[in-house]
Amino acid sequence: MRRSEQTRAEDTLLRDTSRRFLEDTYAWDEGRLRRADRAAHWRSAAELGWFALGLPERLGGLEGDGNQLLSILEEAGRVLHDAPLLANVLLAPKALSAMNEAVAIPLAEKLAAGEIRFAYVPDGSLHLSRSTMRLEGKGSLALGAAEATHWLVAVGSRSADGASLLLLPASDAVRRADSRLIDGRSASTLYFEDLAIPDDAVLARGETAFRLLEELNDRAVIGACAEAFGALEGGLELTVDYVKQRTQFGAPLSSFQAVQHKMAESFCEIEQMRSLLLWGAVALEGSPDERAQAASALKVFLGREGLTAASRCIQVSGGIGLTEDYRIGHVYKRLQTVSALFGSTEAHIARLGDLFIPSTQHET
Amino acid sequence: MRRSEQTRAEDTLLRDTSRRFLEDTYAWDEGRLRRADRAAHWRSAAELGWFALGLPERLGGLEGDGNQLLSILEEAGRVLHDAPLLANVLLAPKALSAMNEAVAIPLAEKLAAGEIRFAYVPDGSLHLSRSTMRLEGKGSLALGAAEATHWLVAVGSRSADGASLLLLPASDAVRRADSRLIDGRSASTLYFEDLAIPDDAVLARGETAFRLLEELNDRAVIGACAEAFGALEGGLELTVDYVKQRTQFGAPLSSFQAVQHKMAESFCEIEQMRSLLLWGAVALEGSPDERAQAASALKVFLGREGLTAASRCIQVSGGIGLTEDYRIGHVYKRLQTVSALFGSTEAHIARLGDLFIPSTQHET
Amino acid sequence: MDAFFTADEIAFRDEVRAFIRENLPTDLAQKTRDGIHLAREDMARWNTILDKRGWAVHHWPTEYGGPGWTPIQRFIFEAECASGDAPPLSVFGLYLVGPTIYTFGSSEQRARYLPGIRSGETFWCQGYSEPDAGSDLAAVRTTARKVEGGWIIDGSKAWTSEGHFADLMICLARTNPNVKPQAGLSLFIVDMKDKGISLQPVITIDSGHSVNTTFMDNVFVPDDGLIGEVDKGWTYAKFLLSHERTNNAQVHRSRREFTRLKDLAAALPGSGGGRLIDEPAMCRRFTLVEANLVSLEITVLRVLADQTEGREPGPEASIVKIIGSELQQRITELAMEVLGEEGIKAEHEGDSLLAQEAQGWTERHLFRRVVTIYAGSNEIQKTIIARSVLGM
Amino acid sequence: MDAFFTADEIAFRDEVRAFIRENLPTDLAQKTRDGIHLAREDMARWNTILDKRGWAVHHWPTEYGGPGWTPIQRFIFEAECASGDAPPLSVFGLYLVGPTIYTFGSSEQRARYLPGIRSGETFWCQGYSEPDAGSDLAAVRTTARKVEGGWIIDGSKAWTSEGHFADLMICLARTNPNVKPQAGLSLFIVDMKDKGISLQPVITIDSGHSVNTTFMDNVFVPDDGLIGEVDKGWTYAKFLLSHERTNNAQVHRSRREFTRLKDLAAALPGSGGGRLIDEPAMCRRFTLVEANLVSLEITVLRVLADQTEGREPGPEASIVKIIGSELQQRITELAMEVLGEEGIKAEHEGDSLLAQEAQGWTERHLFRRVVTIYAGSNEIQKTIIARSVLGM
Repeated sequence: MRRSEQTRAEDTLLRDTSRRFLEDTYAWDEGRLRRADRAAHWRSAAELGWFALGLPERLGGLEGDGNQLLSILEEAGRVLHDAPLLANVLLAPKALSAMNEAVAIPLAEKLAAGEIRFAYVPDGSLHLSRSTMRLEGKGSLALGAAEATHWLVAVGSRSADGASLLLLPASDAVRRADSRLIDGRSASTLYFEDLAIPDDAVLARGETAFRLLEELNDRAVIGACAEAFGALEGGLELTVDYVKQRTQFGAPLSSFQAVQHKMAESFCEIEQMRSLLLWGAVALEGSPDERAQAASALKVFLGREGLTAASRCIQVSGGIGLTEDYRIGHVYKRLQTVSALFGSTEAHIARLGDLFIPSTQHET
Repeated sequence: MRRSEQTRAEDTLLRDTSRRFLEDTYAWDEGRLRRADRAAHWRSAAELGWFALGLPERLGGLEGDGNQLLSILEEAGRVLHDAPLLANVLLAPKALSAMNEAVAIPLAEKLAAGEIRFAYVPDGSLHLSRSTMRLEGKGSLALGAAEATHWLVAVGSRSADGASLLLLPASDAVRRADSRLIDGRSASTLYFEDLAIPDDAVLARGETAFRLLEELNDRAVIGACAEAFGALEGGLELTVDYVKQRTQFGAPLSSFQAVQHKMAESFCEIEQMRSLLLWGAVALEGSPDERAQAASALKVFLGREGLTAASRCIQVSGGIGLTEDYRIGHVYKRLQTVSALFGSTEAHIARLGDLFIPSTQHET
Repeated sequence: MDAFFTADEIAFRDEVRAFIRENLPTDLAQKTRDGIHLAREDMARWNTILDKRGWAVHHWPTEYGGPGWTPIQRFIFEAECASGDAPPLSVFGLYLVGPTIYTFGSSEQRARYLPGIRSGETFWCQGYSEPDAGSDLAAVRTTARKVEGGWIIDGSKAWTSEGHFADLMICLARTNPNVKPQAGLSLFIVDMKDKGISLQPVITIDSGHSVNTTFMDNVFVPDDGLIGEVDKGWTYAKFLLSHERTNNAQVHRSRREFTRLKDLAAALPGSGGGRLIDEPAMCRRFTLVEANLVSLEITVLRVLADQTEGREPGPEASIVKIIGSELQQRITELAMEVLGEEGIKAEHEGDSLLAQEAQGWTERHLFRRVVTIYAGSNEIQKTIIARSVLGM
Repeated sequence: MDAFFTADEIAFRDEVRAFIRENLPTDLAQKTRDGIHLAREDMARWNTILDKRGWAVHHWPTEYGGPGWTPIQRFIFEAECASGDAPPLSVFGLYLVGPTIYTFGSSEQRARYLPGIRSGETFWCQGYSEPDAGSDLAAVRTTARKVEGGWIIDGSKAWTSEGHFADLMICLARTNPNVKPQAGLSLFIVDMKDKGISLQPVITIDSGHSVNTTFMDNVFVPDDGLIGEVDKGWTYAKFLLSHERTNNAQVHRSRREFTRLKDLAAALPGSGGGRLIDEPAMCRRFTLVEANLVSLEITVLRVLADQTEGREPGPEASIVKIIGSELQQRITELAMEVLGEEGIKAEHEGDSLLAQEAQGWTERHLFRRVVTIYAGSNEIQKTIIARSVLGM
């Protein structure tokens, strides 16, 4: 159990290797997106063990803990990584662990080797008929669905009755609306129109599926917040460096108390978010209630204090902060993006309210 | 119609006389409350025409407009006046205007002369039985009820069905729980226990009463906010003067950018509140909807931005701001008090929501 | 807020409203609704329509073609234009250059430049800020060197909005390096077609192109391109900025956009089956923004009422930039919550109401981070309030 | 937040909880719930009970009577004391004076003063701030003049909390006026019964008396009343302040009070007939405060985990005063909304739940305006973060 940012130093090798690798191959630069050889990059990530880390030993994995997994996503966030790491580092390993081993082992092997890619398709209005086994409806935005080989599809996540978790091979037969997001990532909306689902595509049903879907979505939230946190932390460093250099009215911006206090306020918000992230990391393996609380608290904090911290960085940077070539605007867009994915800020406030303040009915 | 603070200069005589009178007789000073001869002060206020100002000519009044009436309350707020001016300057004249002239004229005369005093008893859980004419339930906090000769009692204000406005002579037969409020004013909770109400005590019933109760309560809100605004404006001036004199770390506090910006932020909030107060003044004579909007917007602003502005004044004042002998804490307490009277901040947010965002049902 | 207006003013509002309804082409209204960076020809079309009615330069004195309205009438006119989805007029020519020229320019300059602004034929851009100067105009480094028959200008300007389609620039340049920074500046009219001018587009975080960096290399400006007296440019620039204090509040745009956002949230379903806007948290947020918007409107009206009634505006004039810009950001932040996942897409497909509305809101949300920075950052505004108004 | 603790720590928590349940007198718990300024004898009673169990000076080294707990165990202990409504221990003796004396004092001073603090028999107050010094300790003007066998102290001290019932004061005085302001200060132990000492009560805005101004006129302190070396007082005072960084967060008190406020809002009716806490706006506000409270708790735990595991705490230690104090104010502000009209009464009659709870909340709400001011105002904390942590 890690209770302090500093204990992550124990994972020095993992974090340092990740950071070096990302800074070498993915450092911020306007031409980056055009240059990066995404396929080669993915294979290198696999070689670093990123996709095996979350898998249990019995599936040939490295059985890393929550802090290790999140540290990869955090480092990826720092360089504003735009490939769909989240589903493959944090979600697919969990889903595979829940599967029949005979099926899971070969998939885990390929995941670890970077040969297949998963995308997580959050529930939108999906409904699977138990009698006809036909899938209808649309998913919510699925990061990296267009490049994935397999889709993890959350169906009927609102109640145990209709819940199921599906693993489908990516298929052009499914209508897919691809979007570029404002933070540069790709995501798709999948429309399932009376699609026949074979029995063996159903990883879980009913109560089991319901709990698994909650877990996957909480993991998605916590992981996405780790990426956003990394971006924000890097953004603050960038901004502090900038205001030290930038001169206005004959003095460095960093010498103005208003600028100092704004940066100190962002620092306070970022450190609180780091605290929630440490909680999220241990909560990944905690009780469902605690995990849900940590996930929603993180999401709410990101959508409020996190965005405020990022917008303050733009504010003190002045004009350059508004330009597409400069990194800080992309940090803001990354946070804005994460804030809209996997449930809005207000939706997570409402959920957190249900968790923190149980209603009378639940109590009795 | 006054659309700018500056047009109030047209009421120079009234405002200047009021301010001079209040500063002479009621200026802030720890011993003030013990010293002030409250009865003599009230008679002087009557001589200045404060209670005649809101009465129509036909009741022997001066027919002053909303801005004039509010300017008296604002000036009273500046010196943290603690006598129940609100009901007598702004509410009673309105209630008398709605009465049968034969009854109203002698009352108006005595009000104007300072011989009788009204208190406004906002509805709490009051219910008047139409058949038995018995009054049951308790009122909300009524400022100055213990010193009043007449009570204006709002009954059943939640619906037109049960609404009535009563004018009752103050009576020791009614159980009264007197409280000192944190801002130094006195208020009472009245408990009516099966009290027989004579027909002629009912100023209005049903729809008419419902509309009148709304109007009285909006007037109470707007007037109380005017008092609080005066207090806050005086508090900012006091604080700005203080930070110019107070030295820390070798420089006046006013030279620190953090202090400057905090005061500028409070100034922004105060000026916005002044804008809403100008709206409130014209809305006193506007449509019921506009009056309700102005009243609730003012109340919400006071309970949020107003309190924030006042707490910033304490903050930059440092330790002295925490002492009972210094004025700024009393400004804060005045705002806190007004913010809890005549409906809470959240209740006014909800009401404003109904007014600004009509629901589908209301629209059709 | 009707209680705030006189009967005459309400009649005037009805007249303006009727004119817009009858004369604003529907395609222009649609374009205005769709995006934030309008094309030059679209702005020009509407300018021409207004000019025919005598309303294009509604805040100019009558001798230069203004309609002779009071500041409150101008407020009403602008509010109606915004709520009717009329394209914004090009801000530099109308609000900045025109007043500069009729106040400080020669009669030749007035005759030559004002008609083009009025008709919408000429587009102007502003050359005040520089890459190293930001909010600190006194640090301007662009130089103007006197030569036979005119001046040679060298330097660069930052944040040249609409520079890529402007005909002329009003440019602040240093004419005297040997005096205090503020004292040695002059104001010039620069032809954007001069071969010494090159523009580099600046893509902003909304991925749009409305801003440029302008490089001036040996640009010749004839003697009659100098506005007013040499070395007085700082005074002229400051005069203008201080006389257009309510403009930056963008109160009409905010009202229009907020109304649209309310309509959108009333049309979208909430999670509980009802309207999105009726969800308690959403309703509360809309309500709080509305309260702030009303207080901004009245604050602006206070300033304009003072002007209308012949008084110098009071200190409230100094807050409208701050509160107006913060409100603009709150509105688009609320929009992002309303839009949900649709708001984070860079492009929007389909003809759903949500998809149609999203493009504009997403662009606005990102681009509007600028409003608390430009025209004197809000931090600078607060320092000004503390010093000038509160005497700290 | 159980996931954050080890099994051993959870077992420890159960032990502490059981001890408090069995040993805390119910009348003490009730008094703690009722007001914010406790009497000396109430604090002393609880101190004695803890001392018998060896838990009174839970953060002192074992050689001075501490139980040898890790910082995390101390966190758990304090959390349990707070949630069990145990009276707060006198903060000056335990947290400030004790560590100062065992770190910098002589062995005679240790033997003479530490037992009284441990047992709760001796009460201390702090004499650092002065009327003209506020947050600026280097501006201390109180002087200590060397005389035969001791020192003569003259001057005044501001904000002497609990000074009216303290036995001793730890006092910062200027011993050398000829060096830099910070360099010439020394730390003394002053007997509050000295005839040269007079106190003037300072009534705070909650109308309570817990604070005084202390005047020292020719107060004699014998040589053995000097702590450590002469002119090193500043170093000692700073050392202590920097080693108790998580104290000011008041996380346990906030958790306890927030829980109580939640219970109150769950017991009160809302306007719609249900519970007040279930009204959407109320529920949302409670939820947001809870999220901030959890993040504060974890932030404090990070600092303590570092200490427990032998590391210097990271920069997060510098934020706990700011976020902890802001949260305390948010909680009491929420309380005022929950209490409604009852919250603005100076006294409360009747035995309704609301009236019973209101007194404490109203006092707390007003008095807590101090927490963003004292112990280095939040503005000073932000400047420290900017300079020391961010290197600005």
